[in-house]
Amino acid sequence: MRFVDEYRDADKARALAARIAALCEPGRQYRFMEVCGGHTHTIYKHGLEDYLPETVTLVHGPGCPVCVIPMGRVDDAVHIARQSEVILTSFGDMMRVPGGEGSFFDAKANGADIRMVYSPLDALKLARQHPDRHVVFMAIGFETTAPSTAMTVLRAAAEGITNFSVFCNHVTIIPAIKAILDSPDLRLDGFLGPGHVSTVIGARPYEFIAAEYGKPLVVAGFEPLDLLQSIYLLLKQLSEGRAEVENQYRRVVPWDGNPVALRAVAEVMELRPYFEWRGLGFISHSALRVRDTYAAFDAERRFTVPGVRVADPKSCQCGEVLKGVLKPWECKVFGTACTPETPIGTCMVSPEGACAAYYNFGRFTRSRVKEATAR
Amino acid sequence: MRFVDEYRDADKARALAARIAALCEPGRQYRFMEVCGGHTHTIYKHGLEDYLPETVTLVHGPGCPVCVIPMGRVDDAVHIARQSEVILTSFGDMMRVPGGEGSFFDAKANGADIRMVYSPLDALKLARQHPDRHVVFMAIGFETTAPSTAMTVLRAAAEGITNFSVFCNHVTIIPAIKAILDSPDLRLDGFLGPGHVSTVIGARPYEFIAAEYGKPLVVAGFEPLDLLQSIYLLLKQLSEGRAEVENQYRRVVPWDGNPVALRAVAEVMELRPYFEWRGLGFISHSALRVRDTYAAFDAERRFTVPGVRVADPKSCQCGEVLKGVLKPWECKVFGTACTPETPIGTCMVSPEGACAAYYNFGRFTRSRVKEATAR
Amino acid sequence: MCLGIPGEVVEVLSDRPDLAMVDVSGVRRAINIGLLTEDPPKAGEWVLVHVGFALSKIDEAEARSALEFLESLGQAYADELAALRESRIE
Amino acid sequence: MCLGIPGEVVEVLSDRPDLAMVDVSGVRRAINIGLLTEDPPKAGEWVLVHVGFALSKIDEAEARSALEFLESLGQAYADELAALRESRIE
Amino acid sequence: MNPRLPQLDREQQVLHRIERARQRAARIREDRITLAHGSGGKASRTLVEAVFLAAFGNPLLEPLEDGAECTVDGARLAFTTDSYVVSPLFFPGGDIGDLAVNGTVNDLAVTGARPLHLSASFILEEGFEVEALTRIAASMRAAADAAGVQIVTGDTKVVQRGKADGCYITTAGVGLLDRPVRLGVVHARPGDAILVSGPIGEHGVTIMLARGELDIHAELASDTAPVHGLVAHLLDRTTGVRAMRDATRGGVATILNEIATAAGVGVVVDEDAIPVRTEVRGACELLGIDPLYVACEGRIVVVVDGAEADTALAALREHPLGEAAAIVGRVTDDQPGMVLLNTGFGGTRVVDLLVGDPLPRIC
Amino acid sequence: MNPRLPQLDREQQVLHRIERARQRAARIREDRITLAHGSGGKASRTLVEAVFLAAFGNPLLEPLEDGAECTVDGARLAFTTDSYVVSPLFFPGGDIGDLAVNGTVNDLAVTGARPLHLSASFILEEGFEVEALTRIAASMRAAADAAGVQIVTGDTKVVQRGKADGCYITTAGVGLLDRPVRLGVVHARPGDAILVSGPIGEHGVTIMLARGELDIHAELASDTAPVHGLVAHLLDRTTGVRAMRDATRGGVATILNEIATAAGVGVVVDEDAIPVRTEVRGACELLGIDPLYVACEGRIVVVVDGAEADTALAALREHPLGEAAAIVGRVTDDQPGMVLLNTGFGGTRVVDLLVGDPLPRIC
Ligand code: SF4
Ligand code: SF4
Ligand SMILES: [Mg+2]
Ligand SMILES: [Mg+2]
Ligand SMILES: [Mg+2]
Ligand SMILES: [Mg+2]
Ligand SMILES: [Mg+2]
Ligand SMILES: [Mg+2]
Ligand SMILES: [Mg+2]
Ligand SMILES: [Mg+2]
Ligand SMILES: [Mg+2]
Ligand SMILES: [Mg+2]
Repeated sequence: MRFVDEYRDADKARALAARIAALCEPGRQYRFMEVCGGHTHTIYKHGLEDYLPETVTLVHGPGCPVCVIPMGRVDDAVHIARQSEVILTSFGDMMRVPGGEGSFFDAKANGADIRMVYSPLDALKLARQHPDRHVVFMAIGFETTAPSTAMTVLRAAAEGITNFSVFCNHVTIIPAIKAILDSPDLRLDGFLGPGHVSTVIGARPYEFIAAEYGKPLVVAGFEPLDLLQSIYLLLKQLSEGRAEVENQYRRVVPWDGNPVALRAVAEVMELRPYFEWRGLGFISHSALRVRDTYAAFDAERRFTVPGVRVADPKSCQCGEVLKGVLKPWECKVFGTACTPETPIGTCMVSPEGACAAYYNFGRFTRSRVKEATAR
Repeated sequence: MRFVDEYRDADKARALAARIAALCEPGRQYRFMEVCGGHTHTIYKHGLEDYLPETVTLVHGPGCPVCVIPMGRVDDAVHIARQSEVILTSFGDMMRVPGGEGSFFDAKANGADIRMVYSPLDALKLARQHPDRHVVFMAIGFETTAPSTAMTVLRAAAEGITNFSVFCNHVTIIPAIKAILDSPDLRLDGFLGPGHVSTVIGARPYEFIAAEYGKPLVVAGFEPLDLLQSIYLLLKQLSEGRAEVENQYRRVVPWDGNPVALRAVAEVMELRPYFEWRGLGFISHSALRVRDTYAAFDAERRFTVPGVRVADPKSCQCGEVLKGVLKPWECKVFGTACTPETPIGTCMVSPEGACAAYYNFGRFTRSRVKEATAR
Repeated sequence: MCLGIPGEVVEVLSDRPDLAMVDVSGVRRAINIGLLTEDPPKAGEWVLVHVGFALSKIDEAEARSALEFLESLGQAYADELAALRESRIE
Repeated sequence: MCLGIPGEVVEVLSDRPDLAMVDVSGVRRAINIGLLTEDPPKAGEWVLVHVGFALSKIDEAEARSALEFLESLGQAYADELAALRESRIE
Repeated sequence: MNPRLPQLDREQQVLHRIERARQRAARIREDRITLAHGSGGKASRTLVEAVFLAAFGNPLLEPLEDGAECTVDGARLAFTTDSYVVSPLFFPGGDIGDLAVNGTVNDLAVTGARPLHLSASFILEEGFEVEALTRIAASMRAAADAAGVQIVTGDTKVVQRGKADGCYITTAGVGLLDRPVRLGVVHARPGDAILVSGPIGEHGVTIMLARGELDIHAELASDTAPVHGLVAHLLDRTTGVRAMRDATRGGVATILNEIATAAGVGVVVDEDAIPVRTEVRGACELLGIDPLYVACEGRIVVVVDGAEADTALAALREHPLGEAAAIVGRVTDDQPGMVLLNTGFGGTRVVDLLVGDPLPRIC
Repeated sequence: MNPRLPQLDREQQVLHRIERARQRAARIREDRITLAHGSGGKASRTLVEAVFLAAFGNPLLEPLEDGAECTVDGARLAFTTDSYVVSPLFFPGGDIGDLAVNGTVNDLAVTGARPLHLSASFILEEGFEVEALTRIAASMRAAADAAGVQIVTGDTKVVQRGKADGCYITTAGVGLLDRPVRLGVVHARPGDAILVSGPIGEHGVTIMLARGELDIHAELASDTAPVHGLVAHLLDRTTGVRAMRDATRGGVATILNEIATAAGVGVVVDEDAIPVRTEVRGACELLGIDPLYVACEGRIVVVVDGAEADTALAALREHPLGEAAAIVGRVTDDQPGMVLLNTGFGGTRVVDLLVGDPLPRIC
């Protein structure tokens, strides 16, 4: 596959690993946060850590859109799905996420009509096919996904479709990163910036991280070599005493993002004053809702949802994992009470969740590259 | 079973058969019509003809309510059943009756929601259970069944149920008998009067048959001894030169019928000016429709039905069979092209249809009682 | 469809006087007795059941006399047969 | 969910200019290109596909230069390894 | 005796013409499957012959017995399968689980085989209660233990809600034909006696009442039971058994017709001799159905050499499952291919295959 | 080498604790069946163990192999069953009919048996087109002929509209174990090699695309095929085969896990060695699924003595169905119970059972 296989090449990886090892100051620990869950997935799926010295730690960030949905919102969606006329549509990742009253799969087994879709456009297609039903799209995701939801609403409006709405749970990445940066218990040496979010928002919005917090950030692609190169670039900045925003993923990410996408989102959605993030609590101006102009497509207005805040299970430490304070395996229930088949927290559900990625792919005794340890 | 087993006793049957044989004038042929399909069924199911001399012929009449429904009415019912909100309910007997576009079973296989019920009250129950659907009851039958339909409509009205209606195909027995009596090609010596119809209308309405046409009629019960006794009574009248209405089924049939039932029917239904009978053509004042007062419960008004007259298949001789002009096996297609599994005519469908009864039960080489032939 | 089955009234339902529990050979069903309001059946009486309704009461006296007639015929027939046999033996 | 897959535009649908047929390793799907109206992709160009939408075009020149950098690193590494081996042989 | 009236001769000609027509190859005329095709009656027979036999046809399948006889490496095996789609899943006297085990055990037993190994394959509907499945599995185990068989292999599929009805089970069974008998309805011959092992129709009526739609209540339970012990006892005591069938879908009437058709013989049964429980009769009268067509799940029909009829009857009656066994009829050379019933009333009538079962999804 | 950081030791303790937890008896926590229970992954495994194995448990069932080995009258038989609920019923490369025959033939073949006799039981939905059924029956016959087996017994049930999805088929099969080998994943041991007989995932991806819901198009056809010939060829040429499985639901990954679990060994596979067609990879990337978990219906996974790996590979490649066979991994004594993958990128990761299959109703 072009633009894929080139970036999974083991020879280039070995070369990069050597450079990385060479850049590490002996005795110094490096902690880099990959903000995006897609990165977390890549890291474990390809065994990227095998190329890193033990002194380089990748800290998983809050950028898994599934992981940050609080239980109460899952319950609200299930409530909507239980209406007899409703078909709730969702990306597959959400299906197993536990709410206070079970997951979408549980609701489906109990009779709710919940269907997986590949695209919000597929949800709109279902609405056209079932004029007697009301199709709700469970919209989740960062700025990567928000434009597709917005475009779908615009299309529904243009077609005059009246039996389609979105349950909007879109969140924005910058407030989440800010929350991380402001949390006192975290020591990070730099960030791997989310590549796909950045195709939409560009690299510019990260500049405050370098400017105000003095941390380097490299917008990184999603193939393992992209990440390895980005780590190399971070270490290079550190070794050279720089703290800048760099763009490793230039083949895809323009510095200024995608203005069409940003306009579509701004047309259909507006910032919420605050929104609850799972494990992180309420963060102001961190999420999107449907504007009044498109109220007809807002499931939250069409259906009165319970809107009850549901406390996370006591044993759940997703908040600490999402903030990078804990490694997945440091959670007390990891792998025993909390497993992909019986998740307690959201991070164990999505393939982009840190706990799931570590459990599914990383759960074995590994030794890091010799170059690093041998020094 | 009380009131059943006593009337299936072979010893008493043998005694009656001897009396019957004794009453037959040597060389004389006797032709009695059992008007009711229930009688036809009893005759074949119990092998009653085995007790009759060959000179006594039972002629099957038009009294099978399923058999007289014309194809167009089946198509109309299927048309109603095809409406997505409709559940069509029907007695099992109707399910296989061929319309111009197939039977209820065919329509069901093609997706129509058609359900069998034991009682019109079960149809009403379905309406209560499915407030989002409209339940139509396919009402068929003579005066025996019309009161239950009427009572069900009255109950629906009393309960204020708005999603229930009846597709009324009730017919009346007297015009049918009159049509038989007036048909020139039929020679009958007497009638076995329909027992269950008579529980409702009584025996009195038959008096014109004796008075105006000089034919004896005996209202007969449904067990084989009832019928055998009634034949005996007919022969007795003939041998004594009488032509009267007698009531063999006195344990069930009051001379004046059931006034409550008659009032219920009169409250809900009124005579149609004319109605098409399968094989017999249009007969005036021979069927019932729902009165204006209960228009809300009339499926014919709620749904516009095609109302197309569908000609019977060319090979079909049901009319002749229903009038008693032909014995079932005399129809050209009997048992070859027309069988219970692939009926061409209605008489091959209902267990009370003459062709079905003869095919299912009587289709073998039999010899009549020796007493008769030995004389 | 024109089936009529004799059943014994077991009880008239107290909360639904238009319904009676009817027994047919050990099998029970609630049957509408709204067509018999002029002479409502009581427990122990028999009715003719048709599509969920009691169409009429069964008159036991009439039934008895009809059966007696049939039995008398049977007796006469038996006597005749016996006589016939005797005459043949002669 | 945040999956983005590179695909080659095979054709822009003539009747639906917001849709392009995109090929991913021999697999084709119509993808909405409404987010790329400022620089619509043409056949032969590559786009990043995400939940049915093309999120951005893939810049082949940028890709080439990034790969060249990686290759140069690889070459340098190979040279170093060779040098290391030589030094050990010594 | 008088000469027959010419009219009766014409009737006879018609009857002969019909019998010839009935012997023609089955042809399916419907475009779509209806419930009748699963009823065990004529439509089922036509479907099996016109679609499955036409496609699969081979000498082992063609007898269409309850199980096929296959010789593998010198071992004479019986092999059978049935799917169970009964609704409701739980009913007085049993559930789909013991039904699925007993049904296949019985199909093996009536071929004369010793039932040994069963497979069990489940099609579950999304949303089905795990607790119900656990109960079903437990009753399958209990039934397997009672029948001395083991469930040795299986499969589970789950389909979306609305694509099944809770739980369907398909069992297949392998048994060993270790007796020197070769049974089959094709072996019936005039003079043979026909027995049933007990009162008929309890299973079918129980299921129908258990659905609750008819609001009919009776003290009835399914007769579901494994008959291998009864069969073994019978075969130990008589040598004259020609064929056995368990009277399931389509009831005793269907089996009698299969005997008449397969062997080209007449079958005559006596209505009064057929054991039917009072409640079954009551329910059947109320619903206008004939108990002869109502399914049992623990009753067998036996064709036995007429000379051994009493021995066979005694053997059946010695076994708890055969206490109410009865000789119900005989095989004749009259009216070949036809089943006649001497009615309790003293008349005679045909007993044909039903077009469609009035009671679908009873097994 | 530096001493391990204390942090890593703690991580290892956690990993050991997890492995112990994973070895505990399966317990089903859901109240209701979900599609995951039919996916072939963890939920399926839990259902089978917690419900069916718990209820039916016996020594013949317990290996949970593709077929059970039963000895009947001295004959070593293999016995297996599967239900087929694939949607759509017709798809590029096959239909539910040949799938139902090939699937059961393959389950027999991979136990080392010669497939002989099949049963076929149909659950039809009211309204199903007779013509479609006829086509299905014809392709079953063709598949049976190709596999040299006969369909010797069967059953048909019809359920109401909305209680099935056109047509479900359950086949069971009997085969003869006439080779002196005893195969089973339990026999895998360190040093063994693992082979697959051809490119993986074509069936699953074909079915998914055939549904049309994803609007994805590719030149792909199901790989459904009977593998008995391939297996026989392999067993004729090598003596070191320890186990075989056909990689259906759950794909190759599931089978690798079954090997690791059953034999208590580690399994290591090389991503680059696993044959995957370009289009399969493309569709999987587009949908975010891993081809390792995608079903095949004509591919086998073979565990063979490491010393015979090349012989086995050559044997497979001689057969038309094995032309693209490859050695994909090996059995180790490292990380017992676990499957590790050496990624093409040069890293290592776990390959676990899936919680639920992203592609339901593929077979
Ligand atoms: S192990 Fe489970 S509860 Fe703990 S952090 Fe991970 S997902 Fe949350
Ligand atoms: S055989 Fe058929 S067509 Fe002829 S009269 Fe009878 S039902 Fe009508
Ligand atoms: Mg993201
Ligand atoms: Mg009548
Ligand atoms: Mg069977
Ligand atoms: Mg059976
Ligand atoms: Mg059987
Ligand atoms: Mg299986
Ligand atoms: Mg199997
Ligand atoms: Mg299989
Ligand atoms: Mg298998
Ligand atoms: Mg069967």
